[in-house]
Amino acid sequence: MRPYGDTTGDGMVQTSFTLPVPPGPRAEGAALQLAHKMGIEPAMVVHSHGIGEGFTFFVVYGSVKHLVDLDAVHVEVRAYPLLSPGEVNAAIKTRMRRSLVVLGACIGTDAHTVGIDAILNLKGFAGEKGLEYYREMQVANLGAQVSVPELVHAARARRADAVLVSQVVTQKDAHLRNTRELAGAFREAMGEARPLLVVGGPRFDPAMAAELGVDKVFGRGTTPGEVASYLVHALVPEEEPL
Amino acid sequence: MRPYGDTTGDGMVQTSFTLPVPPGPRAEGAALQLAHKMGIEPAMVVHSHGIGEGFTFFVVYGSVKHLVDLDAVHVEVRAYPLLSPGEVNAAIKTRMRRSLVVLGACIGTDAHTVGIDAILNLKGFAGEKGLEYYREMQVANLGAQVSVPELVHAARARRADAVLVSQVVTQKDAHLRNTRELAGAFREAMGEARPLLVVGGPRFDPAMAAELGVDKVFGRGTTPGEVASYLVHALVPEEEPL
Amino acid sequence: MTVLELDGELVRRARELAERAAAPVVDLARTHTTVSVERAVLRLAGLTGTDPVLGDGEVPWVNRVVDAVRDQVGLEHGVALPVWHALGGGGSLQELAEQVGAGTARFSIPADPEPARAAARAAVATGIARIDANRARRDELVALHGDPPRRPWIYLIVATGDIYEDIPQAQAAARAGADVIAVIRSTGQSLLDYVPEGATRTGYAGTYATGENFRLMRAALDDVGAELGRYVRLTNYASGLCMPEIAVLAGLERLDMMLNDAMYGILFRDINPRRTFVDQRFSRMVHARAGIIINTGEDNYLTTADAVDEAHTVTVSQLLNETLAHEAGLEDWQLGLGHAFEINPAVPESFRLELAHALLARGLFPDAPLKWMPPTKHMTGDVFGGYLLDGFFNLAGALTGQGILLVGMMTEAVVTPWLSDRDLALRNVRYVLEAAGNLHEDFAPPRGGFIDRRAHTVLTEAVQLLERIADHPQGLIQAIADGTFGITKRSPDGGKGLDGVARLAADAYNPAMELMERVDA
Amino acid sequence: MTVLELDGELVRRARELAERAAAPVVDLARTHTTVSVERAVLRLAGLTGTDPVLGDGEVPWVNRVVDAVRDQVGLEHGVALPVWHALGGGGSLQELAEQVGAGTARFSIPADPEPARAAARAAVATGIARIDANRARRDELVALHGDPPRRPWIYLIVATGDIYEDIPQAQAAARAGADVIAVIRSTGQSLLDYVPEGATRTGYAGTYATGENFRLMRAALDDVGAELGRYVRLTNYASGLCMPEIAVLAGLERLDMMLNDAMYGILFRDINPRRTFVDQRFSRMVHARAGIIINTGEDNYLTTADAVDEAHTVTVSQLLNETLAHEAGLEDWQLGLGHAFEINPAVPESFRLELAHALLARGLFPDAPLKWMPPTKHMTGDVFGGYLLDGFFNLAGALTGQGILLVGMMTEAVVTPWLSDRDLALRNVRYVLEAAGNLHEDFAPPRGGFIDRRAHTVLTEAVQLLERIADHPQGLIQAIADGTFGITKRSPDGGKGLDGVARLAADAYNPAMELMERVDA
Ligand code: B12
Ligand code: B12
Ligand SMILES: Cc1ncc(COP(=O)(O)O)c(C=O)c1O
Ligand SMILES: Cc1ncc(COP(=O)(O)O)c(C=O)c1O
Repeated sequence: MRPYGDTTGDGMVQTSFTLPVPPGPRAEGAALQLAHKMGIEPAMVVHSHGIGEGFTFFVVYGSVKHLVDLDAVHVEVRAYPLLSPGEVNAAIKTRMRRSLVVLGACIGTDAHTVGIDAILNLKGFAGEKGLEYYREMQVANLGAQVSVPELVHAARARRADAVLVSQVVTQKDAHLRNTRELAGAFREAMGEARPLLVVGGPRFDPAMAAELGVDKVFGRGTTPGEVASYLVHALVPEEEPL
Repeated sequence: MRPYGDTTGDGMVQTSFTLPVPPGPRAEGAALQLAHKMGIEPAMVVHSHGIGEGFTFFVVYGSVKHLVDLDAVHVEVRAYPLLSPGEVNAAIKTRMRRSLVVLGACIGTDAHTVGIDAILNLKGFAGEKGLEYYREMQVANLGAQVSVPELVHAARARRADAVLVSQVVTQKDAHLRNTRELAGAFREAMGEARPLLVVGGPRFDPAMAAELGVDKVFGRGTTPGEVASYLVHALVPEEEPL
Repeated sequence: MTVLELDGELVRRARELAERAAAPVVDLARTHTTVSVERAVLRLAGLTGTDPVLGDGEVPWVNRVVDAVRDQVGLEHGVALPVWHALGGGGSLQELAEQVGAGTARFSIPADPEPARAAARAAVATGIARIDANRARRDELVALHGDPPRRPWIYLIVATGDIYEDIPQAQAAARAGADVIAVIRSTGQSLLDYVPEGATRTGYAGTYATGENFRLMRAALDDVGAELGRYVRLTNYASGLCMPEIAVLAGLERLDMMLNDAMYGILFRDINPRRTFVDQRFSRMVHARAGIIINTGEDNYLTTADAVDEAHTVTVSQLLNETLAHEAGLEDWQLGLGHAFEINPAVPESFRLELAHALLARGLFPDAPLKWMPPTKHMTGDVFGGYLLDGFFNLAGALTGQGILLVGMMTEAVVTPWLSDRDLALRNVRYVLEAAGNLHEDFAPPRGGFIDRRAHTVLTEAVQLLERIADHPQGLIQAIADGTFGITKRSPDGGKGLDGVARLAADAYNPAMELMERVDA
Repeated sequence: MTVLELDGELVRRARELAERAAAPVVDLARTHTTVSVERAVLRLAGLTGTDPVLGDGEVPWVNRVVDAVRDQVGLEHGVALPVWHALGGGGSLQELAEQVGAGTARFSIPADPEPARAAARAAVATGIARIDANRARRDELVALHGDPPRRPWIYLIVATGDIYEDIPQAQAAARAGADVIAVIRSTGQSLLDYVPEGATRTGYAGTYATGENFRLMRAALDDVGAELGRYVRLTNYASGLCMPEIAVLAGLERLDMMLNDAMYGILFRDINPRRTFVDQRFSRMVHARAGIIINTGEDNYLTTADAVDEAHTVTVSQLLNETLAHEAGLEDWQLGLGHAFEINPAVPESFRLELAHALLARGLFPDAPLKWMPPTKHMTGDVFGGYLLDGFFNLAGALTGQGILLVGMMTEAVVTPWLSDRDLALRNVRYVLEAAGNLHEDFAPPRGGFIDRRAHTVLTEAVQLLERIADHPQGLIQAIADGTFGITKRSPDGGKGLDGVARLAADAYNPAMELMERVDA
């Protein structure tokens, strides 16, 4: 399988970038070189213009030689069923027999709360109610700019089953650094007894959970229902306790 | 040297493409796979939407790992000086002692004449007059949709020194095919005695002359003065005849 | 809808002059026929297929028969009399064609033309009946599924060269909101003096116009129209050397719009002017009958000429196209007169100049569904800037009440549109129309203001140019020779296809003309 | 310029209610001081540098001194009396600070405050004089190089986190047409209760606001301004826990605009409301004196609240910001009141709704250089759609006469702006302003039409909300606790920094206040 411009298999892609060289034939040559290294062959520099003194912006079109191997695509297939709020409540109630304690926050200096609010607050997201709506969950949203030690402390104090953390600012990989710090701090403070760690944000790659030391990563466009269903899957025993 | 987003060396590029798969996690995975194959690592699928039944469009941002090696950039450095119309005329007059005969056309079924007109017609392009303005040139513009045999015939009949051909339509590489046909026909009909063959058009890569069997290829944004200077360089003897 | 109050006297004078300027051309068309007009007659009578023996089997029987008639008795009587006279002893057109292939057919002009006339009329009437039935069917489908909910209609092109790639792309476009699909043609087709046959997959930058391709796409769009509950219109090109025949095929396959300009072929394909005007009139009569909306090509001038300096040539051409179309029987609702958003975006006030030009056209042709073409010439490889410019084009269309909005593509300067280009372009249109589609309620260019003044300047220049054209005995034909349109000069005797034109003899007979003129649709 | 005729009675009532609603807050600010206000006094008197011994050497001397005073005598008298009393025996502020560092400084309230007052006044006056000189210098440079040739001014952000990357990017932006450069701040800075020192290279998604960074960028923009023959304005943020000090640094380094909102820190950084209102008033007095234009932050509400439903909260906040700014001495030309193009583009008529909101603000504040913010919330990774939306934002800015146009970035939803994003964004602005910048001449929303009705609906809702706020004894502070703005609730005693607030004693003395109140600029 290849990208599709207007004919099956044509491999056509568009790309744009800036190189730190002044405009001119050398710059165009450099852009073509990069395009070739990206596997675009033939590549057409269809537009370029200088930016400031020593930069040139390019638009390149062309055909990538790479094949996409769909079989090799590793998809985080949802390993758990999508439940309705009623089902989530029922599962917690019958199989856990106490409420599920969920703690949410934005850590580091990140003040973007809209994402975590979308998951937690009653109002919810994309037509789905947030976790506060779930009768069997006990949700506390600590808001933004919460430090990791504060969060560990709160998790302990409230005996949180799950800690949900949002990270939206990604410049210089701040989100990755903060997540690693989070995982490290919980490991150190609570070891095996640590709560389930769930992070989310628009620029996360859901495949990175293990690498970051957390249990689950949610990306762009996550809905509260998905999160609730995951929490049931991860925290609620399969069977009713005897 | 690497692409520049907002920090030296960050390698940031933007790309977009369509894959023939319906939207969903598998599609996103496929897009990431392609991005990785293009050397974008980490890659972020920042947007995707379905098109019709079985296609998904993606916008991907990320950092390419490739380095651009400026030293390896092969630039068609202009091997000849850029001359003013006065200098061109003087060179032809004193060193050739007859007018230079130039024949222009659009071959194949291509009817885009604006490009060749820009080079040949008095009016010119980008503030430079076209070759018709040069006193020492004898220019005939045959217009569009000229067949290769007609062109060979005309070149012979007028004893053309140079034949200038424009190709704008590039779908299915029509321009490359037509250029090869042109070169072949002239070689066959006239052998070594063939006129100088110059092709141009917005999607040509100037580095392809040899491969296409012509003497020179001009791309996007060519000006008449560049072409005139090249013609002097290629056709007018270095020294005045004794 | 925002309208400019145009100077009524100037408008009246412009129309009168256009009629005068076009008169010599109408006269020419009435007194001549062409090989393609005659082939169109045979197509209406049901002759299809190609001669399998000649070349690679690509020459249609209609060409073979018309050429044979011309060789034997000349074209000046039309082919109907000699052909149906030859058929007098019975046998089908198809059989006669095979005799032509075998070299055994003999043609002559009958002494008593009546039997041949009657037979020809009856044969051609079956084709006309099919066209009429298609028109009725279109009305039915529109009644059933409904028309697009709003103006302008969204018009999109497909251009893969392969009808089987075109079809899914066209369907995707319709699903994404296109009201009209145009299949643009392969680069070479207009200079072919025959219409290719069958389903084709080998066009360059466009797909061949063939009866079968028409049929396939029509069926595909009917399917998607039913699915969407909205009649999706299909467009192709009645232009080039086979304009009359393609018009007939369009009528037979229920196309809804056809690109059909009085001068496009002359200027941009170097087709002989006489040939064009004769073919033109016949094709327009077919369109009139078929209830097809024509799209004229004034937009093209602005790709070679400057959109500010030559704005008045667009107006002149629109007036000429109008008068010629009326003469051929087309009604105002069928006149998709062309104009375009082609002013260099670097020109100060470029957007307001565009609005002035667009409002002028709107004001001059209040009942015509103007065809509003997107920027092409000043599109560059900067696809971001191009996407923005297309957005402003869409806005201008909405502000000035255009009827048919040809959707601009961000890759205009790069490639024929990709699937994704079309989809992004439709998103652009949707945003603009939904967010600002009613902005015209707040748009009120003041009298004597920049826009009003500009519109009147252009109109005045148009009248001055029309005066010059009308004063010349050859009228329009001379103006074309002078390079008036698209700064391209074409002489009356130059260009392709002149040898296919014949002056009609006194006894000439064309049953299609007769039928179409008799019952004006 | 297009204006809406607003209902005069409604407007008058809105202003009166805003004044009433703000009164408790003004009262609060007049009767309290904060650690940052006091540190600002020391900064005006010339105290700089950090304690090299503490932590990593990042704690400024002004913090050390104010903390020491607070520990020893409390903050309620202000620091001026104890500090200049301690200096009575001679010695510099710097030396005193070092004594604080060494733990040897002793502070007390003098029985006769006059000598300390006089000394403090003289010291602080040198800082005020530098601010005055900067203001004069700005006027000189503007006279020399000239102001931007047109409205709106083009405002661009840089955000690399590294002042040495910011500088070339800012210069490139100025060369490409930016009139105003804003250096946005690192995510963490607003919660720091000190101002970092020196040139910094380690911010996240923004660069630290420090005196040295201000100086470096100011010099770089002066250079490029001279090169371009156009005074290029510099903007930063007087917000967060150090608002008063940053305002002082801005005055000392000749910044031209400062983000400075009455409520932003409360709502979006969870800073204590009392702390904010006290800091706010002082910082605005500094801005008034320095001839700095403030930019308020109403746009931010629309990132958390819906831009249609909560449009009236923007209006209410603008009116409150206006009344608070006037009280602090700012003039109308200094009020860059914020609003934004944040309506979901999928909402029908979204563009016309935006126009209505923008015209309402324009009509309410005819002499304020409104700050028009681009779409952010509904920007997605579809950078093409985003580029188009930004174009329509630019058009709305031009149609409604906005004063300061914050340039939108197509990568809004993706990354902090790249060099190329900024360049493309400026191309977008240039196209729109050059092509359609005068379209307002043709733009005349009719009385009683969609736009007029919408504007009046919002104004009416604003008055209703103001009535509710004014009726409450705590006024604005209560409204904030109720979640009126940006659907975010903040209680009067919650949030960061409350412990840095002190009620002023009868003998309190603040020489900066005195000097700034005396000579109203
Ligand atoms: C709203 C907004 C703000 C508001 C925030 C208000 C608030 N209370 O949250 C305000 C105006 C205050 C703001 C300020 C700043 N912002 Co801001 N902001 C945005 C904006 C416009 C929208 C973000 C948003 O609300 N999205 C909607 C929510 C619903 O989507 P979401 O966050 O992706 O969440 C979804 C999923 O990701 C997921 N999810 C998210 N978190 C979690 C957590 C869990 C546990 C789970 C399961 C799921 C999950 O589920 C959600 C629902 O699907 C974006 C641009 C954009 N269009 O994206 C910039 C943006 C995020 N901001 C940015 C920046 C840089 C800033 C500032 C730092 C700028 C500055 N220096 O002044 C400041 C400071 C903020 C700080 N200290 O963090 C950058 C970040 C760049 C980067 N990639 O690093 C962006 C991308 C803009 C840009 N291009 O520069 N911002
Ligand atoms: C104007 C135009 C037309 C006009 C042409 C009028 C005319 N007399 O030339 C009209 C309206 C007739 C037209 C028709 C068609 N067009 Co057209 N057209 C364009 C358009 C808008 C501009 C081209 C142009 O004039 N550029 C300006 C000139 C000055 O630039 P230039 O050609 O690059 O020339 C410069 C250099 O390249 C160089 N150069 C060029 N030739 C030569 C030769 C020599 C010897 C030298 C030295 C230099 C040189 O020097 C010139 C000056 O710098 C482009 C889109 C675009 N914005 O680029 C589409 C475009 C070229 N057309 C296109 C197509 C497909 C068609 C059609 C085939 C569509 C159809 N099926 O109906 C038709 C048929 C034409 C045919 N048979 O060839 C496609 C080609 C796609 C592709 N890459 O294959 C384009 C890119 C549009 C698109 N995206 O679909 N078109
Ligand atoms: C009026 C008109 N006719 C015909 C065509 C198509 O050209 P061709 O006939 O070469 O397919 C166009 C192209 O845009 C046109 O505008
Ligand atoms: C009014 C106002 N103040 C301040 C800021 C910046 O936030 P911070 O103080 O966290 O740097 C913004 C951000 O956009 C703002 O709009």
